[in-house]
Amino acid sequence: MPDTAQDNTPFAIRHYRPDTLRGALRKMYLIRKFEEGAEDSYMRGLIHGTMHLSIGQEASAVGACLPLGDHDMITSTHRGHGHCIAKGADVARMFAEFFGKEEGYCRGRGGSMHIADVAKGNLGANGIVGGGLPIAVGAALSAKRLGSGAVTLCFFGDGANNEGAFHEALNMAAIWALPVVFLCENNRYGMSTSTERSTAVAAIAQRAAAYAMPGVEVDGNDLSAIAEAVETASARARAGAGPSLVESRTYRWRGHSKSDRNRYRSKDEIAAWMARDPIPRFAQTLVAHGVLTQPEVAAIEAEADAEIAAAIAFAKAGTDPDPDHLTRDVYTPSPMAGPVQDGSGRQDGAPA
Amino acid sequence: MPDTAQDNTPFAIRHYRPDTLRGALRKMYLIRKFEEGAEDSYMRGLIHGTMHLSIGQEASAVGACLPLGDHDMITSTHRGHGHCIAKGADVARMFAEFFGKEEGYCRGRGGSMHIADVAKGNLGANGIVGGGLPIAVGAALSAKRLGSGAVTLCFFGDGANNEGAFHEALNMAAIWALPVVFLCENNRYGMSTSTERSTAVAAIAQRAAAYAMPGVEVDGNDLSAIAEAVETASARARAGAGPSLVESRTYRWRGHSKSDRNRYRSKDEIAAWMARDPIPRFAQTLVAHGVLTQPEVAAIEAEADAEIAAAIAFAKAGTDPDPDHLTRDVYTPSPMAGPVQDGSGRQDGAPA
Amino acid sequence: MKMDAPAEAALRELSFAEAIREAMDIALAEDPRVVLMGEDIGVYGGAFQVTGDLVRKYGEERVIDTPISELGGAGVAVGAALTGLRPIFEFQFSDFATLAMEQIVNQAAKLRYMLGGAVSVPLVMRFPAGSGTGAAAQHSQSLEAWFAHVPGLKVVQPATPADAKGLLLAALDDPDPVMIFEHKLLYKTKGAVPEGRYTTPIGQAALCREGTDLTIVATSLMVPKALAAASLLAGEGIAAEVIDLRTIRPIDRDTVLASVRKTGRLLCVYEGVKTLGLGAEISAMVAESDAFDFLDAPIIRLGGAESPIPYNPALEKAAVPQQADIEAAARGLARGAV
Amino acid sequence: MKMDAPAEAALRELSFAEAIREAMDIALAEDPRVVLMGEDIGVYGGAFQVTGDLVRKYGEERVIDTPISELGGAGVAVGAALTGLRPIFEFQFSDFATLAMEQIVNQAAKLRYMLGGAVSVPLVMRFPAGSGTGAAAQHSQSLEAWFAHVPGLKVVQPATPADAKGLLLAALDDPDPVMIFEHKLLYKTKGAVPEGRYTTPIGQAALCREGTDLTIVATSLMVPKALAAASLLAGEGIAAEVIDLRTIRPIDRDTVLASVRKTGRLLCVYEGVKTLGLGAEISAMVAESDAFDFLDAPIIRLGGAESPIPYNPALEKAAVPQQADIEAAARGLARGAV
Ligand SMILES: Cc1ncc(C[n+]2csc(CCOP(=O)(O)OP(=O)(O)O)c2C)c(N)n1
Ligand SMILES: Cc1ncc(C[n+]2csc(CCOP(=O)(O)OP(=O)(O)O)c2C)c(N)n1
Ligand SMILES: [Mg+2]
Ligand SMILES: [Mg+2]
Repeated sequence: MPDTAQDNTPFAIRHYRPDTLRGALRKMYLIRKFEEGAEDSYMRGLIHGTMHLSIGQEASAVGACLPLGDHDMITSTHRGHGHCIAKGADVARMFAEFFGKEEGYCRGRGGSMHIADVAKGNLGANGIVGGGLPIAVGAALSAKRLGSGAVTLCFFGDGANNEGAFHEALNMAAIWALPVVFLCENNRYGMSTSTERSTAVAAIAQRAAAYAMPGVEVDGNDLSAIAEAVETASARARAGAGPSLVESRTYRWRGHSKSDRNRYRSKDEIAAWMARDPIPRFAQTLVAHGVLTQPEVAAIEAEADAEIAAAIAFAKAGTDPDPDHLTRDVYTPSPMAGPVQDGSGRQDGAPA
Repeated sequence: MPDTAQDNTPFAIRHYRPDTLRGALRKMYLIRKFEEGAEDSYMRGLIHGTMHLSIGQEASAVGACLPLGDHDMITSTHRGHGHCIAKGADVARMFAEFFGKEEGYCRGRGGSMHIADVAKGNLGANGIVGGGLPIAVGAALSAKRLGSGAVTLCFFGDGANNEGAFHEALNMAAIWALPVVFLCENNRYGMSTSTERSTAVAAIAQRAAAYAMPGVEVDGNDLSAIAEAVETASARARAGAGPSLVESRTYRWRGHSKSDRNRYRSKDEIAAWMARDPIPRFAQTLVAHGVLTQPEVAAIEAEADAEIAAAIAFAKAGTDPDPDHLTRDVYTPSPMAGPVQDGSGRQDGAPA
Repeated sequence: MKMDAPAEAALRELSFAEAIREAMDIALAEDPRVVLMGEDIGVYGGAFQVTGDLVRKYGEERVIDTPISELGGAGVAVGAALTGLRPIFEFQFSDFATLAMEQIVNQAAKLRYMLGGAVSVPLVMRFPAGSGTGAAAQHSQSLEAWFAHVPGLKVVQPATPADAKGLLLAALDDPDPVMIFEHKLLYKTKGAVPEGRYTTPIGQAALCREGTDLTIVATSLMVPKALAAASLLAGEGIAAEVIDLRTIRPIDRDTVLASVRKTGRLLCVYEGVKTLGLGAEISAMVAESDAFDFLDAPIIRLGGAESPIPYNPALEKAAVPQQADIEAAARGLARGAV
Repeated sequence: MKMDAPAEAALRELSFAEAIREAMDIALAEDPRVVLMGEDIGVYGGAFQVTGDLVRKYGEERVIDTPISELGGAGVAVGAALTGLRPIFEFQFSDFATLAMEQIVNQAAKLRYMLGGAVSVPLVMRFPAGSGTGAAAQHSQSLEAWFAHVPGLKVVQPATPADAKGLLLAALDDPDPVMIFEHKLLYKTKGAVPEGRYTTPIGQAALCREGTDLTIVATSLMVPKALAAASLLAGEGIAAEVIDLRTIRPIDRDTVLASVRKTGRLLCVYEGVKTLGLGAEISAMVAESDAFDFLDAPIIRLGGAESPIPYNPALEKAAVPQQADIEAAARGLARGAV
C-alpha cells in the first residue's frame, strides 16, 4: 500500500490493509485479556512465582511488531507477554507455560519470564534486565552475515537503559551498522525508581546521540505512531544503514509485580494514564476511518475473551512434567554431526 | 592569582604561580625519564611482566592534576605512571615496585598496573579497563557525604569508553551530582583498535550529552588547555553542580605494551605526533612568557635525569619480599575496633 | 543454638528479614559512615522488604536507590568503602551479581593485597539467594561457592534470624569485604533475636545439635531442614550431629573435624549445584585431614541438581535437597547402606 | 599420551598456540557459519598471538575485533550462536570474563533449559588463564572452577597442543556452550599435532602415565609438571599414575575412580585457588564413591595459595604448585608420611 501522506489520516490507516489493522486490534485485546486472565489465575493461586503485567502498554507491543514479518526477530523482557502475543504466539501454550505444563512454550521449565517462540522469531523474554540487548545485536549480526534480510527488534525498559549492556550493545550495533531496532518502552519506572531519579537525561531517545544513531520519542499509547517509527527504523536497518533507537512513552497500570504497593507513584498519575487507554483509542481510530464498525470492535473483544477462556482451560488440563526429567534439556542430546550439516542453534524450523 | 583574560597568554601562565609552572615542567620531564628508565630496565631484563608507557601523554597527566590539591583524589589506569607522578608520587618507590621490592608502593605485590599512593590521593592504577570509573564515583560519593570538599579525577582511555562501566558510572555521577571529573585520554587506540573502529561517535566528549553533563574536547598535548578544562570542571564539581567529561586528545608514542608490533598504525602517523611533543612545547611557552630561561629548562631536565637514576639505584638495592609472607595482606590483621573510632578504609593518613 | 549475644540481652521473636533490618538500623544510627545502596531499597523497601521503612528514618542520602546498574553500583560501593564510607550493598537477587563479579573479585577482594596492605575495603554486600519462589533459573541460583573460592573475600550464610543480625553487625565491624548470602525462603522464618548490638563471629560454625552417629554439615536453608530431619531420625534411634557452617570463607575447620572424629560419618547438605558446591570443599577438607582416619564410610554430599532451577513447582522442589532426601541419606549413611 | 586423531594422520611439532590457530583455520575454512570474535584478534593477532594472521585469510567480517565490551561482546556471541552462527569468542584474559558472567551463566548456560529444549547455544569461548607472566592479580587468575560449577556449560582445559586442537574442534561440533581454558604458559610449549581435522572427545580424561603407587590427577599446566615429577619419582622407586583431566565439566569419573581403585592414593594438582578449586570436586567425588574403600591415605590437594597472585616473581611462583611441590606431596603420600 502506497505511503502517500494524507492530512490527519494516521500512518497506520494509510499504511496497512484493513485485515492487518483488524488483527492489530485483536492482538491488543488479546494481550489485555491475557494479562487479566493471568492476574486472575495468580490471585486464585493457580500460578506460582511472580509475573509482570503489561496492561496499558498494548499499543507499544503491537505497534512495534506490525512492521515485522515472521522471519524478523524480537528479544523481549520480563514484561514480555504482550511482545510474545504481538509476535504471534499461541495464548494457549503461553498459559500452559504459566501453569507449568509440558504443553507450555518451555514445557513448564521457564515460566512467565522465559517464554520464547523461536519459530515465530521471538528469541525470548528475559529475567535479566538488559539481558536481551546484546543478544539482539548478536541476532542482527547473524542476519547480516547470513544475509537473511531479517531485522531484530529489541524491546527493553527505561530501567534497562542504565545497564552497561545497553551501552555496549548500542555501540556495537552502530559501529557494525547492524539491522536492529532498539525499542525502549519507557513506562516511567524501573520497578519503583522513576526515570527522573535513575536516568541523567530527560528522554532516553537523547542517548542515541552517543551512538550516532537516530533517536525518536513517540507516544507509546498510539499504535500508529509506534508502528510508523518502527517502520522507519526497520526500513533503515534493512537498507543496511544500521540501528535506531525508538523510545515509546507509555505506562503500566498495574504494579511492577505482584508484591508492589505502588508507594512511589500517585493514584492520580495512574488514573490519568488509565484515561489514555490505548485500546479504545485505536479502536476509535479504526471506526473513525471506516475500517471497523463499533459492533465489529465489540465482536473482536468478545472473540479475545473466548480465546483466553479456552486457553486457560487448555492450560489447566495440561500435563505435569515428570520430575524424573529434571535434568533433561540441560544439554542437547546428541552432538550435531558434521560442521556442514544444518546444526544451527535454531531447532524449531525458524529462519536463521 | 586572578584569572583575568589576557590576549594570547595561555591560561596556565595567567592562572598558576611560576613555581607551580616550574613544578609542572619538572613532572613532565620526570614522567618522560621515568618511562624511558622503565623501558630500559625492562629491555635489560630487570623487570618482569608487562608495562604500558605514557610517553607522549605527559601534558595530559600533569595538566589534569594541576588543578588538584593533595586531598583531591584520582583513579588511574594500566597506563598510569604519568598520573601517579603527576599526583606527587615518589619515583624511587615506583621503581622499587617495578623491581618487586618491599620498598615499592605495593611492597612488590602489585607491580606496574597497581601502583597507588593513597596518601597522595591516588587510589591506584587498575589492570581492568574501565575498572576505575565506578570506583571514582564511589570516592566522589564519599567526598559528598562526608563533606570533605575533595574532587575525584577519573582517568580512563578511549578504549574504556565502550565498557558498560563507563555508562553506569557517568550516569550515577550525573544523577547524584557528584564531584567527579571524567578525564578521557583519547590516544586514538585501545591496544590495536582505533576509535573509528570501536566507537560510534567521532568525539568521546559527545557522549556527555547522554548524561546531561558538559563535555569538552581539548588538545591533550597542550598542558595549559588541559589544566584549564579541568579547572573549569573541578570548580563545577566543587560547587556541587556535578560531573563533567573532558576528552584529552593525545597519542602514545610507544606500542601498547612490550609485545606490540604497531601493525595497526603507520610510521608517518607516529612521526607526526612525535613532532608535537608536549614537553618542549610547554617548556617553550614558559620561556616565551618569561617564566623560565632556556638554561633553567635544561637544568630541570638534568635534575629529572638524576632523580630517575637515583630512583633506579634505590630500587635495585631494595629488599626482596619473603616468600613466607605470601598470604600476608590478603586480609586486614585485626578487626577495627568500634564503629565510631576511625576505621576508615584509608589507612595511610590520607584524607577521607 | 549457640548464641554470641550478651547473655543478659532480652530476646524477641523476629523474622529473618526483620533481624537484618534491625542490624542495619543499629548501624545507621551508630555510625554516620554507614550507607545502604541497592535497587528499590528506598520507598519500595527492597524486593524482599528487608530495608523496609529505613529510608523514612535515615533519608535518601543514606538509603540510596541506585539505577539498575549492578556493575557500576558495586564499583561505587567499592570506591566509597575505600574512601571512608561503610556501604551495605544489596543485590536485588544474587543472580544479578553475575554482572558485578569484576568489581567484587578483581577490585574489592584484591585491592588490599595488590596495594601491599595500604588499604582495606570495608564493604558489606547482601545477596538474596536460592530457589523456591517460582522465579525460575535466572532468579534462583545459589552462587555462594564462587565467592568462597576467592581469597580476599569473607563469605557468610546465616540460617537463623539471630545469626542474620549478628553476622551483619560483625561484617560491618570487619575491615575487609564480607559477602552475606541470605536465602529468600528464610526471610519470613522467625526466631529469637537478642535486642541491641551484638556480633556473631565470622569464621565460627554453630553446633546446633549433638549426636554420635553421623555429622551433618549444612548451610543456610538446609540447616532447618537438617535439624528437622535429625529430630525425626532421633525417633528412629539415629543420633545426628548438626553443624550450621554459618561462614563459608573461612570455613571453621576445627568444628567440622572434631565432629567427624567423633561420629566417623559425614553428610554435607547445601543448595548450590552439587559439583563444586560447598560440600565439595567440606568433603575434601575432611578427606585430606587427620579426620580421614576416623571415617567409617564415604562422605556423602547432597547438593543441588546438575540443572538450572526449573519453573514448575514440583521440578523446582526436586532440584534441591528436601528434608526427606536428608533423612534418606542420613539413614543410609548411619546404617552403612551407602 | 592418548591420541584421538586418526592413526594415519601425519604428525608435526606445533606450539599450543599454533595448534589452536590451526583448529580455527580448519573451522573457518570448512564452515561459513564460524566467526571469531574478541579484542585485538584481527591485525594485532590476539594478545597472545593465537589468532595470528587469520584475519588476512578470512577478513574482518569473520575475524571480528570487538570494542572493549566484554559483557556486550559475550552477549552478541550468545545471540549469534542462537541464530545460526558458530562464534568462537576470545576473552583477552580470563580475568575479564568476570564482566561477562551474566551472559555466560544466566543466558548461554541456561537458555536451552529455560526454553524447554527449543534451542541450543553452540558457542565456543576461549579463556587465556593462569599465572606466571608477571601480570599480577587481575591478569593471572584461574577461575575455571566457577564455570565447572554451572550446569549447561561444558568446560575443557587442554594441556597439550594436540588436545588444544582436538578439543577446540570438538567444541565447535558440540551443540552446547563449551568453555576452553588455556594456560598462557602453555601457548609456547610444543608437541606433536596430527594434521587435518580430528576431535578430542569432550568428557574424556587422558591417562598420561601408568603407575601403581599413587594417582595424580592434574589439569592444564599442572599436567607437564606432574609428568616431570612422576619421571623423577620413578627414579626413586615411586610409580605415579598421571591423569590429565582435560574436561572439567563433565568430569571423567570412570577414569579417575578406576585409577584410585588401583593405587589407593590420590593427589590432585591444580593451579586455581585450593579452596573450592577443581581438586575439591575430584576429592569429594572419590570420597563419596565406592573407590573410598580402596583409599589407603587421605586425599591430598595441591592448589593455588589462598591469596591473589602477587607481582614479585618469587612470590608469584610460590603462589601456585611447582614441580618440587608435586614431588614432595607425592613422596609423602606414597611413603605414608602425610
Ligand atoms: C540485572 C537485573 N537487575 C535487576 C532486576 C530486577 N528487576 C526486574 S524488572 C526491574 C525493573 C525494570 O525496569 P524497566 O527496564 O523499566 O522495565 P519495566 O519493569 O518497567 O517494564 C528490576 C529492577 C533484574 N531482573 N535484572
Ligand atoms: C576489562 C579489560 N579488557 C581488556 C583489557 C586488556 N587491555 C588492557 S589495556 C587495553 C587497551 C585500553 O585502551 P584505552 O582505554 O584506550 O587505554 P590506552 O591503552 O590507550 O591508554 C586492553 C584492551 C583489560 N585490561 N581489561
Ligand atoms: Mg520501566
Ligand atoms: Mg587509548
